[in-house]
Amino acid sequence: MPSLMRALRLPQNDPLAIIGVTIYVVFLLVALFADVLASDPFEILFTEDGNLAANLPPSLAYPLGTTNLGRDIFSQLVIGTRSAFLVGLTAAGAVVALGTIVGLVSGYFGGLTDQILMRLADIALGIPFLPFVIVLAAFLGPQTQNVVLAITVLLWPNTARVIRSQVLTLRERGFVEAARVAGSSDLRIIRVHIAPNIMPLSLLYGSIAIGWAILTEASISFLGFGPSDSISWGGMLQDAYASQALSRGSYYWFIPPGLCIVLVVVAGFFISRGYEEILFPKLKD
Amino acid sequence: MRSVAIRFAQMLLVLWAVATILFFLFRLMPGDPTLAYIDTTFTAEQQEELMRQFGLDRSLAEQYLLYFANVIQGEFGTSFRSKRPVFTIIFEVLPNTLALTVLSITIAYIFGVLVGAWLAWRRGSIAEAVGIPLVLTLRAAPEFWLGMVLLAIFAFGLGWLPSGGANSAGMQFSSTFDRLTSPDFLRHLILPAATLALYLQGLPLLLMRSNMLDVLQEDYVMMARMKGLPEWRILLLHAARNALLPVVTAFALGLGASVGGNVVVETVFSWPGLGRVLVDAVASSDYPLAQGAFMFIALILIVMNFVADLLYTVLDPRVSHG
Amino acid sequence: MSLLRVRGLAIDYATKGGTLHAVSRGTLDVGAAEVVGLVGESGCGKTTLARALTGIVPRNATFMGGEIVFEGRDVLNGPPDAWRDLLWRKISFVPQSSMNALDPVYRVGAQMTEVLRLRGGMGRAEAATRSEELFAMVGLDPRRASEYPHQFSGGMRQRAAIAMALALHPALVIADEPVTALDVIVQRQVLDTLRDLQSRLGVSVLLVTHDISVVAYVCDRVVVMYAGEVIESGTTRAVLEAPRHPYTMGLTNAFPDLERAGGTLAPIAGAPPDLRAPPQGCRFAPRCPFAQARCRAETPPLTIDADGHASACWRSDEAAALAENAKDPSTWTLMSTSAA
Amino acid sequence: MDAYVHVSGLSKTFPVSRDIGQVLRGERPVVHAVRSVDFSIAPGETVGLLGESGCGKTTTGRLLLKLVEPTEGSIRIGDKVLAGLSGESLRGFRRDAQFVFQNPFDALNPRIAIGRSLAEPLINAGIPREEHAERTRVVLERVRIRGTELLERYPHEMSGGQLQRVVLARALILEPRFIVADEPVSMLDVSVRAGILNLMRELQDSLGLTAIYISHDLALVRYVARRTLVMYLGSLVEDGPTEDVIHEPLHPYTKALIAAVPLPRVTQTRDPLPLRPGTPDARKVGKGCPFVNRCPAAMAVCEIERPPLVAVAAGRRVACHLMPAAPLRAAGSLAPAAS
Repeated sequence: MPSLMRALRLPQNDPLAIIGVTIYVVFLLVALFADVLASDPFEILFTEDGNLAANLPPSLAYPLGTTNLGRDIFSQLVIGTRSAFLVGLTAAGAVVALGTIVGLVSGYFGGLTDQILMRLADIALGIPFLPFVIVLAAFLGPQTQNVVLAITVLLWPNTARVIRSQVLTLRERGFVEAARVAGSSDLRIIRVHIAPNIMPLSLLYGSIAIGWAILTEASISFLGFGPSDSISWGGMLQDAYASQALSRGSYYWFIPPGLCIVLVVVAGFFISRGYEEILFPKLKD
Repeated sequence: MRSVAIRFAQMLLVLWAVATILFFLFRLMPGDPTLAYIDTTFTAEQQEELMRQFGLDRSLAEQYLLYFANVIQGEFGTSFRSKRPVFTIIFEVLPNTLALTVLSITIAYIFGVLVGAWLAWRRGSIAEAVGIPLVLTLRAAPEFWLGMVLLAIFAFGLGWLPSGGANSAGMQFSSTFDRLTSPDFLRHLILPAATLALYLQGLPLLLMRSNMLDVLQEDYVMMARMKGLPEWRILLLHAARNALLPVVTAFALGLGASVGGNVVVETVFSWPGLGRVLVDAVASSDYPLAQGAFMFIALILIVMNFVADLLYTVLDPRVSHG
Repeated sequence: MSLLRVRGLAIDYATKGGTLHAVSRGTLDVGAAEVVGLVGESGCGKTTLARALTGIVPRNATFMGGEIVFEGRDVLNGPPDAWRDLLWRKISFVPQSSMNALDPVYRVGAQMTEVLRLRGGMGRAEAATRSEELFAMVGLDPRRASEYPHQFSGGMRQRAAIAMALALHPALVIADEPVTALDVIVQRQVLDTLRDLQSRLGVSVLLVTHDISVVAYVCDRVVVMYAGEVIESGTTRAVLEAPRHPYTMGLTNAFPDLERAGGTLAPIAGAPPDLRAPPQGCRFAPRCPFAQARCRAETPPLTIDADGHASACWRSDEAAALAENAKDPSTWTLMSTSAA
Repeated sequence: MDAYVHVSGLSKTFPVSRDIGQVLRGERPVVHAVRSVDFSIAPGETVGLLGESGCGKTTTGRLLLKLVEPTEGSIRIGDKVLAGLSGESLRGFRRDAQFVFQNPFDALNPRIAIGRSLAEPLINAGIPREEHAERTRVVLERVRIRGTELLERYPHEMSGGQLQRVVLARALILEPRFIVADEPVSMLDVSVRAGILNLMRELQDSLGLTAIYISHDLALVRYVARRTLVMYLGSLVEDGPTEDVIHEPLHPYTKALIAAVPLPRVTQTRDPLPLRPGTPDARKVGKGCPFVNRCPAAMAVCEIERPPLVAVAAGRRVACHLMPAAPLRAAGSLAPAAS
């Protein structure tokens, strides 16, 4: 664990960060071995006496019971982990990569490029997030990559603005000027001096963006625009909501998916608090 | 003053850009672009009249100009399903959305600021060790799931509160204001507002706490203590006053974002708001209504972004008295 | 009987890297209407000690012992309210001219009247006139009161801080590096203002600084600190011209004298000890060219001679010879085992 | 005697935020950080550049190193004219001219070990990797740092004095011929300063460096520089041998500056400064002398005409109407000032 923490450049003694990383590791393992742990989430199940195994409460056979259409909730939950991470990691990776690059370029070079990129950021921030994702999902079809595309197109400005302001301060630092005097090219200065010093900040926004992406995917699926071919936690909740799981009080159906989302997203927040301590050490003592 | 003028110009630019994106977005539909405006159930004359009104037979460029002329006059076309002007539909549901949004975000920020400041003051206590993870967990929960849980417990489980909608069926009200202040409406409002407030309180709380921690380490707080001023006065008038500046800006940004953002909460509680209208319109390919709702939500968001910038320059003397 | 008597004050900081003994032996006196310089290099504990006299210390600091007697009463070990009651009425503070010693969101005048009304018990009108009087007294245009701190230059901020410190006719003003961040001309003007107000109002000043020239220019007496301990104190002339502790000798050597021909300056090799684990015996021994076995074993006590000149060095009776020796730079360069 | 560094008519202005009126009228208000400064430095000579904060001395230093482009005027260092320098000749210039920073704690990248920071100029100059170890050892020896265990350590593990020696070593590793030092010891404790100052004096003599030492502290300038230039609000107001500038200052501002310096001795004069009340404000400098609002000897002409910097004796220049150019007064022939 300590070596993993160091690899992620996280403080080893921060309890929240450790909890966060542990949750990630557990869920990643579940996602990797999903096929082993769970059976086919869409398979329609029947009881011994042949009728539909609908709305069965949790039992040994079905640890989390079954849906109103007789499907195993536990399997859906496990398979759902995979799509949560798929969306979460890809969208977070794309958002942070785009945000960091824009932040770097506009912060370091300034001038017209900076103005244009920042106006683009304002425009992206001017588009209402969920409505845009909904419209995009409706037009381009409810596939996962459309959700990732929408998240990337709209969420990069937050990261870009923060990275840009950090680059603006770094650019005036003594060691950057020293590098210029030592004859280093702009490219080398960015690679050796600027990028490593903003890395914790982009990792901070990365861990937050994973949470955001999973929440967004869940909301889209809940609104009925999510992919129908694959299982996701949001989809499960939409399924439960639509089939009166609330009024029937079948908590075993709509609580677990929500809890899984909470755990994964809060893990991202806990880890980001770890980075925050690095970036703003004043908060430590 | 200069910065305000520039920001206003930038806001207009963003408004124009978003409207343009919207224009092309709704032209991207698969199939015939005219579909966006003409419902097959219309009579031939109606279809003809709409074609002319929205210049759908003309070139894209001309359509674009006509589109803007209409947008500025608030002319968004007619909803397919309800055959009523989009503008009127939006204005009918707007009070519900604003009531829900403004109430919940105000509760969230008041609660967040007070608890955030208190947690900063109680730094290192158990309250902090428990409080921070709890707040982060609430912030990590999807809004609609929070809604579902509250519904399951208070509406279906205990039956204390209605399970959806803004007013009980068959209630008559003389005016919108009368409706919004009726006990029936307020009973319907409790659960959705609570859900939203629970979700929204995380940001102000964490922001206020970290600002307070920074401010409490500043020299002028030490100086205030050395002057022998009472601790409560230092915390309130000096520390909180400085720490509040960024939170006020965040409030304006939050308000703008949550009008479009609480689409899911409106869906869970079948709350007849702007977000719900948008979702239903998109789901039923009622494009004029969808485009109108989207445009309106974007307008509120962009204006509030500008108001946030304005608030910052006005409230911080270091900027206003440059 | 001196206005302020501090004996054996000890203050620790709890930090991530362990307990930092910032002040281990804080012993000094400030007489009535006297300007005392508290001099030392960064990290020697002078700011911690000076601020501790107001009882306002950072969260992670704790008083470990000693006594602070103000006007005959031990405020450190007495009831806390008594100490707090003195604040700004009897003891006031002038901060280093950092930008945010004044609250950025309130006008300077408002911050002045706040203390006049809340701690001085003045009414609104009385506070306003007193505030204008104070501004004029330190050479600031009273109309500036309606401006915000960021609109003040460095010099003006310091003058406002001095005016605020003198607001309620205190007996003691503690000034923490008040002119360090100012240019030499503005520094001289602010020091002149401080000096002439001090003599006119008969207030005592404890001036914290790292600059011996500022001490020579303004102070009647001086206290020298090294690694958390007071190692020498006495009249400014005695301490500067006949120092009895090798560190003071080294320090005075390191300050170039503009009017004297520029001889070679002698650095003190090595660096101050880590106060998380202070060395045995005299803390200056590792850097002292005159250190002997005894210095590394036992901590020298602070002994006071007939005319009040105190020093903490086992060889202070040979001070005259050591001082002569210390003037020659080679005594110090031989010491430089590792580069400074 | 051809100067190694020659600066003529050097000016630098920075744009200032404008209000609506100015924007509409198309005005572009600027503050003059440096106002047509002329000076030159002989090979191997170290010149002090003295002035208070905001007088333009740091900007001048950065102009000399091509970190900032001038608004007007030209700079020649060695055989290179800085304007338009690029490609191979710019790299050549970067090898010859180096910078010693004010804040050692900020001059080294906190995330990389000392060894890598030292190697950076070598990599940029294309020095083959095998030679790096040897060159690093030599230059560390030169700044009195023994052993190379330091190379793996990080900046936060070292004291201010050691860090400044590493900064000096990095500046010297390519054996430059010209050094700009901006307040190199102001962040260090007094007892450590002398060590760095002595080191700079030794290096000056042993390497024959041409250098400019920028500071607000006259006593420190005097310790390393035999000649001193005094700047006030962007203009060069006095130039001469350091001992003369200290004991016989000509310009009223220099006189006030020297009178203001507190001495580390109890017996020192405390009579008021020869200055009229007022503060230096770069934005309010009009056509006349920048010092006119504070000068005790200000005359009518000082308001309207800016005094040029003229030679009043061999190697002695001042910019003040009280002392017009005196070609005849100086004893012996007036050797042209080193301009």
